[in-house]
Amino acid sequence: MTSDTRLLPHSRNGWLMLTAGAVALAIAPQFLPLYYVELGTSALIAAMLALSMQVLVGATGLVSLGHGAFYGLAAYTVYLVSPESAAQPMWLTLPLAMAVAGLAAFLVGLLSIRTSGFFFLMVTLAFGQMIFFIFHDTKLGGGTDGAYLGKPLISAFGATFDLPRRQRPLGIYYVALIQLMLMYAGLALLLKTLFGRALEGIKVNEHRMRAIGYDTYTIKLIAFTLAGSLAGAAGHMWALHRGFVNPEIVGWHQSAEALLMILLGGLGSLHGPILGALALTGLGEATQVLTEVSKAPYVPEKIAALLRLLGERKLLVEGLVILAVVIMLPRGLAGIGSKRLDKSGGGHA
Amino acid sequence: MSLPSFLAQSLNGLQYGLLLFLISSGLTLIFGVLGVINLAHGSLYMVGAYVAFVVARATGSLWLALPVAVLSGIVLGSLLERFLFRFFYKREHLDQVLLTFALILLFEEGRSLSVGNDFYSVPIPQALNFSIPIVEGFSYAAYRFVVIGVCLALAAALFLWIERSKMGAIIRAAAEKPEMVDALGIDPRRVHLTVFAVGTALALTAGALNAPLSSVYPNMGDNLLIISFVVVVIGGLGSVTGAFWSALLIGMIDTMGKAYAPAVAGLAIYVLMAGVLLWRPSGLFGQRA
Amino acid sequence: MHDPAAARTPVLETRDLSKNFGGLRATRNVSLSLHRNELHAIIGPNGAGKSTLVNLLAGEFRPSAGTILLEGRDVTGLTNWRRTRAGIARSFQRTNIFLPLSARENVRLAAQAKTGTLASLRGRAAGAVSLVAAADQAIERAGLTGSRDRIAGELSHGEQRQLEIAMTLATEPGVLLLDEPLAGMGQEEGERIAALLKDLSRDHAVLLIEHDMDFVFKVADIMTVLVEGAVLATGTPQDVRRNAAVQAAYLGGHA
Amino acid sequence: MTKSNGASRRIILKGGAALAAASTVPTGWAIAQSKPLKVGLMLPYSGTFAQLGENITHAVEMYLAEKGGKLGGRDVQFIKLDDESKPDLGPQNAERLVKRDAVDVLIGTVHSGVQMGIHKVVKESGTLTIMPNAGNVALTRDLCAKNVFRTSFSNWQPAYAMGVHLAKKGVKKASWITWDYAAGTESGQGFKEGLEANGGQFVSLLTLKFPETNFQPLLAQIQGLGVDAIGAFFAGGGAVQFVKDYAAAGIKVPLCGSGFLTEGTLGGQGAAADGIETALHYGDGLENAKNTAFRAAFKAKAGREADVYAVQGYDAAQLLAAGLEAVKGNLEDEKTLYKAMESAKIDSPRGSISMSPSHNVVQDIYLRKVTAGQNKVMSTIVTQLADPGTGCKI
Repeated sequence: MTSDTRLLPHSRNGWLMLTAGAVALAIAPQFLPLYYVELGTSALIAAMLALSMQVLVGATGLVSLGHGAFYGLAAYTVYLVSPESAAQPMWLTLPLAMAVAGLAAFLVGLLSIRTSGFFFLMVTLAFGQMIFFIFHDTKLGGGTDGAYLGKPLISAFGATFDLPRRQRPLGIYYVALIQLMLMYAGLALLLKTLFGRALEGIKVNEHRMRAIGYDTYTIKLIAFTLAGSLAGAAGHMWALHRGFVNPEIVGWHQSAEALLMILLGGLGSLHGPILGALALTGLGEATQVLTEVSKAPYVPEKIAALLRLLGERKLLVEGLVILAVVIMLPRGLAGIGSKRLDKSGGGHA
Repeated sequence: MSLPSFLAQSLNGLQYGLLLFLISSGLTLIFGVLGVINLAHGSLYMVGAYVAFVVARATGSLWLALPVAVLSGIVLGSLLERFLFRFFYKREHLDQVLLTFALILLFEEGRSLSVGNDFYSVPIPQALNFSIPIVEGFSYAAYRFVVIGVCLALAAALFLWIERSKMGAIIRAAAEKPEMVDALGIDPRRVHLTVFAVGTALALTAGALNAPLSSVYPNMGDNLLIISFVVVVIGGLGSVTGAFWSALLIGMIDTMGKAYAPAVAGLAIYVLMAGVLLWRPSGLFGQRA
Repeated sequence: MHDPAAARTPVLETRDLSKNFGGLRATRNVSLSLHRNELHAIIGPNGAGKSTLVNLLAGEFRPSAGTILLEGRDVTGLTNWRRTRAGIARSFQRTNIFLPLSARENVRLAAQAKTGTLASLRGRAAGAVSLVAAADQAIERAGLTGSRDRIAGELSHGEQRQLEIAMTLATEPGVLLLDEPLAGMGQEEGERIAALLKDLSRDHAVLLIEHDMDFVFKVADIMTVLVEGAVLATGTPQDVRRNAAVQAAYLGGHA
Repeated sequence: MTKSNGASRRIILKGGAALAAASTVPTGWAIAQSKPLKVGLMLPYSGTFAQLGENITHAVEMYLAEKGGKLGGRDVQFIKLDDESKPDLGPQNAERLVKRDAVDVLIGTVHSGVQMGIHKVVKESGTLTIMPNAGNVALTRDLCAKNVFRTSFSNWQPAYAMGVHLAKKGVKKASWITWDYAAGTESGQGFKEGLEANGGQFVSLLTLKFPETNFQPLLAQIQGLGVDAIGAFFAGGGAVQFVKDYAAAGIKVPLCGSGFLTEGTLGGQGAAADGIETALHYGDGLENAKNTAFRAAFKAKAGREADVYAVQGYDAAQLLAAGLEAVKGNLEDEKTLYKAMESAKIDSPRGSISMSPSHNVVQDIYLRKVTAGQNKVMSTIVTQLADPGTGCKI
């Protein structure tokens, strides 16, 4: 049978690896210092954003540079309803943030989905920048320096989940992890529906999809809206994690970074963006490790100097790694280890 | 709004628009003929400005800096095409995006390692270091007129080349139908190399020319990259004529916006772009969507 | 041969259909009628506007003037995907399929189109047995059963053309618009397609565009000759063959 | 033209004294005493503000050396982190110091957006923090915190003084021109208040997007405003460009501004800056013994002239020392620590300074005039000017 989407693992082993990865993420905080737990939360949030973008890029073939705006908009929504002095419960802020982001995505989508390819990229960029300017240039969201908000309370069904101060980052980590897993599971189910197949058809050959009778505009609009509201969940999580909003999180750089994570992780799988997000976050940390290593007594001076240089030059390392990936791994990090497939990718038949 | 001040603003808009044209014409050519979305184009502009700075600091002459920047552009463009981009034409657009993103980081780090992170001003040549009063209470630096003149001359040369030469004919055809390059009996590799080198040289020239006006500083190409893409999209991908008019339009709107409606100036060009694309999805002079 | 009875309501009808591209008049006042159980071929020299006509009928282009009626209903304003859902399916002159998917998946996607966007969110792809059955039926009819699990991009050119037809069939159309289904095919494959077309025309109204005159005269029930976007003549192959204007303008050697 | 000092860009650990290997097993407070005090320096060491970060670092290290490498009786270990002036990374970088490296004190930073991120983190963690530059007014107004102090300025302060000076000089109408970001608009607000409080009229706020340097559209409007003076807030390269473009545009309205307009930029501005009046808490030719010694020592250490940023960094270290000495290095005694810092009278190279109730520096603001490539101090506009600190509850 050929009814399974190629974005999901094709074999039992694939699913096993994925489960193992999830378990590793679940138990890792037990062994890590608090700072790394918080760094992990940042990585998970980045993964949520990248995963939501994969609905567009990997599943539908739509590349948007406005996606980050929905993420930032959701964080600002939390700021507007949950001021520092009066934190609101998460069961209220999360659906609200997702709804606002989804609504914004719907409106942007209504107009921009008429265009395609590079033009779509630019129109979404334009709309994203309009949202950016709302928060950067008006007083609505605290202006250029950003503003603080009350971190939404982790609560559901009347019970508030609270931990002692030192433990709180742990709780937030798990909230992010659970959301990421739910998002993955939900999208996996979606891709297994007929709708998921239609998305794939659009990605492969949209023109033909219209010719065989698909309303591709509506299908893409649904995907765009859904992706926007999922980005909203990620933005909400950023607000919950940081308690701080800044116009930078609305800017197009967020979209570019999420796209980078997808490309690094691999376009061809749903878990690729998660790998990409973890890798890119880890890379920033790894350069610091290089500096530490350079100080070890047994490292020859020349190598130490090189390590110091790389350790100080986070962007240089990032650039070189990306260059290496794009030249050597055309299918992204998720392509490592899987059998080399021909271009048509028919390994699952 | 008074008439003299409006005239002064128009001159500002013209100068800014012409600068945008130099940058975006290279971008649109490279996209039109090679199909490459070059995110590193803003970095090339930055390289040009720093080349001007370094040469002017070493020799004290900006006049020497300009030709050096042009030559560096041709050499740099050829090297990039020959050893990197050539292998990416058949790859997906997104791989090119990733590649050029990596190049941005590498260019910036290279700049940081070799010249440092400080803001440097580049002196205007002594002979031109005076101002010409144009309206009551507002003068215009003579060098700005030079920039306008050089930009116009380069634009004219570019048009002649594209309209009159055989290579130009291929470029025009390729901008409409990329397959055409293979069919016209010129080694496509030569076409690609030439277009990439010319596009790169234009970006470096723009950077060098504008360096005394903008000064040089880290990430100086970032803002211009985005706005140049806006120019390219409004003008229509691959159309040099489109890039010209759209650059002037954006230059004017941006300048007038800053002068008369600062609250919405940042938004104006994006609203314009969204509007144009919804009205004419392939841009004002675009041939293909 | 068969007489195009004026009394029957046409399945698809155009009235004074015109299309201008800038100053170029690609289609001029074309009035046509397509009937069930009839294979209607459009012939004409290169640039006569045959493909433009198909694109107009399929909803790819909007006509500059004129109307298109499907079963008597005005469909002129419908976009391409709505026309397909209404029952007009088309194949493409240049093979236009989902290259990385299997042949079966290609056709299944076509069969799924009618499900509707919202309903598709509820249906699990793996459980859509009826769609697979519909797809297999179309594949069978197009004579592609033996290759149905192969990747479309790896099929031979002829098989890809058959796949094109299978996909159009899977949308369960009343009208088939086939734009040069033989393009690039060998003699033997041509024979197979001829038989297929004959078979299809038993329960569809078929509009065929084809360059190969021998083939057209063999399979067509009705022919329309287009020259410079306008209808020069319409009638049975015999009528057309005898038509003096057609001979002068186009057929020459076939007389 | 400014000059960079490439070698000092390294982000390396430089302890005041080597970490003594623990030979005995001390207990309780003694452990805290024997361990070095970890001071996190979260500053820009790359990008546009790199030199500011370096100068602040030099000055802090210099003060420590003067004190024999110890503050409040404890050795000091510096942990440096390049914040890249990226606001979206602000919270994470601050956490890196506070949580991973467990610093006792955080000194940082330059960029006000990044400062917002630091502030969020240290407000929650309670880490003692001293701001050596960022001037966003909110941090010592409604967002103030008991563990956060500022030894630099609030954006409001110098611009307010400039407004006062213009109005007293008889200027009737003036406008303010700046980048549209917090530092710009807050200084504009200060200018307006200073001007209006003394009978002047504030005409308009002209802005352009940060950090754009295409000033032409703004300059072409000035003649039409009908003002007697233009005040400006720009800093670094933008300031160089603005002053040069202003001169080239031949505008007759005199230009003045917050002191950053001509701070560290005169080399690039050249003759275009001649005669510009600015207001700041520091300047050239400020004659007091402390300043003379400070400048000589700084030049010896950093190989270049001291500037206002160095002074701010130096005073951050002085303020920290005042607190630590009061508690003998025991940071756990917060009450005494903060009390000592709040009431400290510090002899700064800029003159004497103290802390306002909202933990912002109280200082003299000087009128300076660009003369022969120097920001020559002319007079004191306002003595011991304190930011209003509106809305602060500590």
